[in-house]
Amino acid sequence: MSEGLNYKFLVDTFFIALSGVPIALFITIVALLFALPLGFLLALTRINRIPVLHRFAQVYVSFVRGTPIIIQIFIVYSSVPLLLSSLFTKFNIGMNVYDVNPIWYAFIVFTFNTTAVLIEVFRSALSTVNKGQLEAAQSVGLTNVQAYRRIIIPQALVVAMPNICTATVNLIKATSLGYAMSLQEITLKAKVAANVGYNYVEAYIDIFLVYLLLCSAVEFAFKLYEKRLSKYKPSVV
Amino acid sequence: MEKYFDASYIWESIPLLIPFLKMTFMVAGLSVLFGTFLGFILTAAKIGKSKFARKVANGYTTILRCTPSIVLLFLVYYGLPAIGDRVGLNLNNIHTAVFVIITFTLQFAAAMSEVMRSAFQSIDKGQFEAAVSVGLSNSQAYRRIVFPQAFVVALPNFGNSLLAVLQEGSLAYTIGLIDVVGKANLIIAGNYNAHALEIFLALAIIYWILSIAIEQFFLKLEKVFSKGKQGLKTA
Amino acid sequence: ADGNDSDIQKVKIAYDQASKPMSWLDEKGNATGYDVEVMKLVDELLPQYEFEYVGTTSDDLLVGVEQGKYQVGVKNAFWTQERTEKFIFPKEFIGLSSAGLVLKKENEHIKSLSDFASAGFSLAPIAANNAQYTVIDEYNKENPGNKVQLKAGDAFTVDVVQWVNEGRVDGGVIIEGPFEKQVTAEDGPYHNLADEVVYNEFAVIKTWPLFNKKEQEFADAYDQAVKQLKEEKKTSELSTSFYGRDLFEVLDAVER
Amino acid sequence: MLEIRDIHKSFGKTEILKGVDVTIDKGDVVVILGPSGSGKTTLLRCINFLEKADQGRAIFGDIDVNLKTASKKQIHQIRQKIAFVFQNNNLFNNKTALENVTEGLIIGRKIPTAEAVEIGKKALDKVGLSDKYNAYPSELSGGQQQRVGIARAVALNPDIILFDEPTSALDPELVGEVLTVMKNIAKEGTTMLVVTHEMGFAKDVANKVIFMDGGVVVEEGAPHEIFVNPKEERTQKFLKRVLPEDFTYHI
Amino acid sequence: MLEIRDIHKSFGKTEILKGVDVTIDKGDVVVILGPSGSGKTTLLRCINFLEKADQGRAIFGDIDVNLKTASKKQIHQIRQKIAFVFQNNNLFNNKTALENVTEGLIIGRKIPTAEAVEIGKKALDKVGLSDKYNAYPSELSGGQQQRVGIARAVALNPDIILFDEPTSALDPELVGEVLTVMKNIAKEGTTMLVVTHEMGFAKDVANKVIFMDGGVVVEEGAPHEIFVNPKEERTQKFLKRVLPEDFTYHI
Ligand SMILES: Nc1ncnc2c1ncn2[C@@H]1O[C@H](COP(=O)(O)OP(=O)(O)OP(=O)(O)O)[C@@H](O)[C@H]1O
Ligand SMILES: Nc1ncnc2c1ncn2[C@@H]1O[C@H](COP(=O)(O)OP(=O)(O)OP(=O)(O)O)[C@@H](O)[C@H]1O
Ligand SMILES: [Mg+2]
Ligand SMILES: [Mg+2]
Repeated sequence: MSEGLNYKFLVDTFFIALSGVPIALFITIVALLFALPLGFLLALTRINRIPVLHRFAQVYVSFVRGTPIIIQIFIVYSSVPLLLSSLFTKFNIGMNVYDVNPIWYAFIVFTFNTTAVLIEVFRSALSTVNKGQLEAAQSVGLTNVQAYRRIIIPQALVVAMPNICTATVNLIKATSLGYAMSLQEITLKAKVAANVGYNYVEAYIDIFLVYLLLCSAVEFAFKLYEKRLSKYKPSVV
Repeated sequence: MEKYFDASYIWESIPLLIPFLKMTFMVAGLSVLFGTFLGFILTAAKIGKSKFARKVANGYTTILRCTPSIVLLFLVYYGLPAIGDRVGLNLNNIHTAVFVIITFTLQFAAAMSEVMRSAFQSIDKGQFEAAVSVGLSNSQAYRRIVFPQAFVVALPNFGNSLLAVLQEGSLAYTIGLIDVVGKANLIIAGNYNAHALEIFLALAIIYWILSIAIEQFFLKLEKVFSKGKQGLKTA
Repeated sequence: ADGNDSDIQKVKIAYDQASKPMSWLDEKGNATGYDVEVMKLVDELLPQYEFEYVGTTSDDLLVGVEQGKYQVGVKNAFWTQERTEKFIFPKEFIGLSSAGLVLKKENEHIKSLSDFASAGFSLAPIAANNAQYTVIDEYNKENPGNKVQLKAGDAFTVDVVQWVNEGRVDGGVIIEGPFEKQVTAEDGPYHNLADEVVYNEFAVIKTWPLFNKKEQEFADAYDQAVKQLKEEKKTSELSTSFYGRDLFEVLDAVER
Repeated sequence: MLEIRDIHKSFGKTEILKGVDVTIDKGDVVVILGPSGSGKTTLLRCINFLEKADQGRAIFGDIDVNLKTASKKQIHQIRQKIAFVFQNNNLFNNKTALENVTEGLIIGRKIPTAEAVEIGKKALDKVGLSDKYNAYPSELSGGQQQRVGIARAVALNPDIILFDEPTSALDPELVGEVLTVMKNIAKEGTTMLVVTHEMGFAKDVANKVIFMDGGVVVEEGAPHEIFVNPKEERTQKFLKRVLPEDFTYHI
Repeated sequence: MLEIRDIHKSFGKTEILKGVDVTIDKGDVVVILGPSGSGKTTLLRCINFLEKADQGRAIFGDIDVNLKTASKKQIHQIRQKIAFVFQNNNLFNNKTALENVTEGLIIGRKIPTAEAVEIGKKALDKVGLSDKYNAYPSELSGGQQQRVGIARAVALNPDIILFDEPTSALDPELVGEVLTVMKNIAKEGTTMLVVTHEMGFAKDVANKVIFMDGGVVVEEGAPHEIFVNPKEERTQKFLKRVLPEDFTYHI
């Protein structure tokens, strides 16, 4: 800092950091892909108080929300391979657990994490849909599944959208912890670049800019989509 | 597996970790305190009449929402002294905790402003109207009728944000502030990086218990303050 | 320092608080470790300075020293070209570090980085700001035909010895000191692995304190003090007590 | 056509329906009256399996089901024959008026879309909403919404339509339009079971009035019998309370 | 006692009130009728400064204020003299029935708590809620809630009470209880300005009926004049629509 910022480095590293965006997005998308349906189903188990599952979901949510994500990363990253390899040895599966790309662990951790968040999002969104909607659907001869698919979910989704957006933004930000698993994402790339000339301050500014751009773009996309989904609502804010 | 995993490390490290919750609480507590205050100002800007203030407050929220905490922490920790340098202030001797608290205050305020705004807006305008119609002044109407109800609505989200600060506070370790996560790192370092899993499990247990306690506390709080509010059942 | 006039200059010495036995914050909350103890002796020889030790992470240490938050940082730092642009390296190094590969017993024959590279082995990730990363990186640049698979990662999630033993990676870079205390020592947490993993030194490397660019004067004072300590064999004593071996004996063979 | 026998239903420990029998013949318009909490809504909901009764039978032409143990298939079968108009209409918020009407036809009954749309449009025309096909519920007035609800029921061409206080959530001015629609449908010969507080409708349209209280049928008969000459004291008291003193006021 | 002169109010570009005059004398019970959207609610809200009128005067004994430019102090002064009963009662959800009634007295008027509680209890007794002092709004039925709303207004001992469709959010059976309470208050000589669709109430209690449409007063007069012999075509049409055909039905 004493010599001011190294602007050339700032610009170069910006693009290096930018090149980490695909992997951050990839993890985000995969995590959402699994977490959305999973979170929805588990939310249903909580709403309908399905005996064992509902308890399970509750404990699960409380653990995941209660502990720092970096700890979850660590626990998964260090214990899952151990468990798997002892399982593999036991059943004589001739596969090397350690050839697995760390991105798989990222999928696991972030899917787990996002699922927990989404359970709560869907739970509150579903509870805003009037019970009468389900009854009306049943009374015109729709099955439960049809009623959910065509009537309940589209309405719950609109309510859930802002929170799903928040969850997505948080997820994108959380992928920056992927450095702990040697994932070539935004933060790690920028930091490795910084290491060459020790331009950490510049690197952090770049990281800041990249996340800011990425997350506001995602936020914007969500707002657009939300507008479309809620076309039936009287006024869209 | 048995070669590496030794549960005794979990139980032995817990008593070592617990004293460091004090730092965790201090950082979280002060950040929440100041953050709530700043959040209040932001909320006022968001629901107020000035278009400019609203734009600023919304922009602030977006930017903070989009910045990973660790990045924000570094920007504050190195950025503030650098700015101070320009204006001839030496901020290098300020305690690290101050920077951490500033960081999480900024972040908590952004979250809080959204929580408070939505809580405030969820209160039917009729409540305010009824209050002024029985002769209360505007500020009396807010203080006695609107805010108490908004408070109850805001409580659960406030609890969530509080849990988040407690967890994010762990990042303070990266700039050398030793809270409960920092202590865990030191214990691991003391073991030459061995048995890290057990120490982190101990940490997870502590956090888990803590968050359950806080959750319960907030549920109680909600019950106490929601007198007169219809018990909403989830579908 | 025991000076008593008002000219005493307070300096902040940042140290990596989590890299035992080079430097760490012990259970009682005191700074210690080879690097720190040497600095304490230096302090005694420099009455005009009063040292204050600040524990932190190596991320912060590097930026903090560069920015002037701290005047000096010790973290078992190696010399690299890039670092000289950001920090003052004094004339005198502070200590020596034996860097080596942790390997499974059956791979005992791998003695150097080039052996390791030709075997096509995988290497445990190294934190990007760790000079070990630079050392490997430099090797790779010099040997473009026979590169070691280098991955950046985070120090605190990587337990090198365990990873190697599990088979998660084929080898990892480690400093001898920690390996000694972890595996070789009777009470080491991984002493049970003593027969399964080996440490093969590939280099002894000088380690340096990093001075803020404005602290040339301080660096010069340090040089004198350390020189005296080396002559008095104080550094050798500390090396033996912290690393279990007087690395100064092999000083002649040290390249960097 | 529909016979309900000895229907019982409790919520928790309180018995809400204590053995109710209802018989409806083809073309009947039956009105159920009764004080709040007497179990009118619960009765209708049990008939349509929106609540599961604790006991009771429904005989529907050649279908005879136990209301408690009915199988999914039987429930589906009965629901195909019965349509329901809710007090607060319960229109699908995310569907246009026309989609609301066709949803049950296309998805529930698997009728081809084109055909369903035609049926739907006809039903909406019938309730006077030819110009509102593509309006969302939030864009309709309360009376219009309720008319869509009725069209949705009518379009299913059910054997019987159940109405649960279809006008009580409406502004006084809108009540008229909905009652008019209901009258027209009744005139076409649709069988209807209507819970309502609209005495005028009961008098003009119903051919049978059932008075319920405390979970049982207290009295039933032709409208003029019930209104002019109620036998039971409870009925008399109720009518006195519901009909405004100035029900007889001339304009 | 209260004179409203030439009140104008627009929302955006549409003018909702286009110059309305209302005169109310002490002890009057004035009922305002009119189709939905005619500006009745807006008129009441402007009188109480819940909306700011674009133009108009209110003359209240010796107070004469411009509805557009009134100062905070004037607004406060006027509000002290006027009480408002809302359609959906707007009870303070976080206060008990008694606290709802005393809030304005203790905080707004600075009456000592003990005295305020006494006044509050009397007001609740008057509307038949002696046993509900400590119930929260959520624990009360709709009719009871609306009665608390009336008690809250009465307790302020205002010069005039404005009612905005106080019964239209209620179940038909609950309407009676609220109307009865209002009648009793009217009998005690309280000045009232009431927007309602309850023709029975208008006929029995009002001494003046105002018919509004499209933001202007179309016709006003004694109830029997308006109901039996409306002069304006618009009034005739409206009454025809609102009064059910069988308004004259005899029991
Ligand atoms: N899901 C439920 N759980 C518990 N009690 C219920 C439930 N549904 C209805 N009840 C109770 O059953 C009784 C009858 O309710 P129901 O809605 O059938 O009455 P109703 O005759 O339709 O009254 P209204 O004219 O007010 O609509 C009431 O006392 C009500 O509180
Ligand atoms: N805040 C507002 N913003 C814009 N338009 C409004 C607002 N409040 C009322 N209006 C419009 O003003 C007109 C008159 O409304 P008002 O509520 O005064 O009618 P009303 O006579 O009370 O009708 P109702 O009998 O339905 O209550 C309506 O067309 C309404 O849409
Ligand atoms: Mg009912
Ligand atoms: Mg109105």
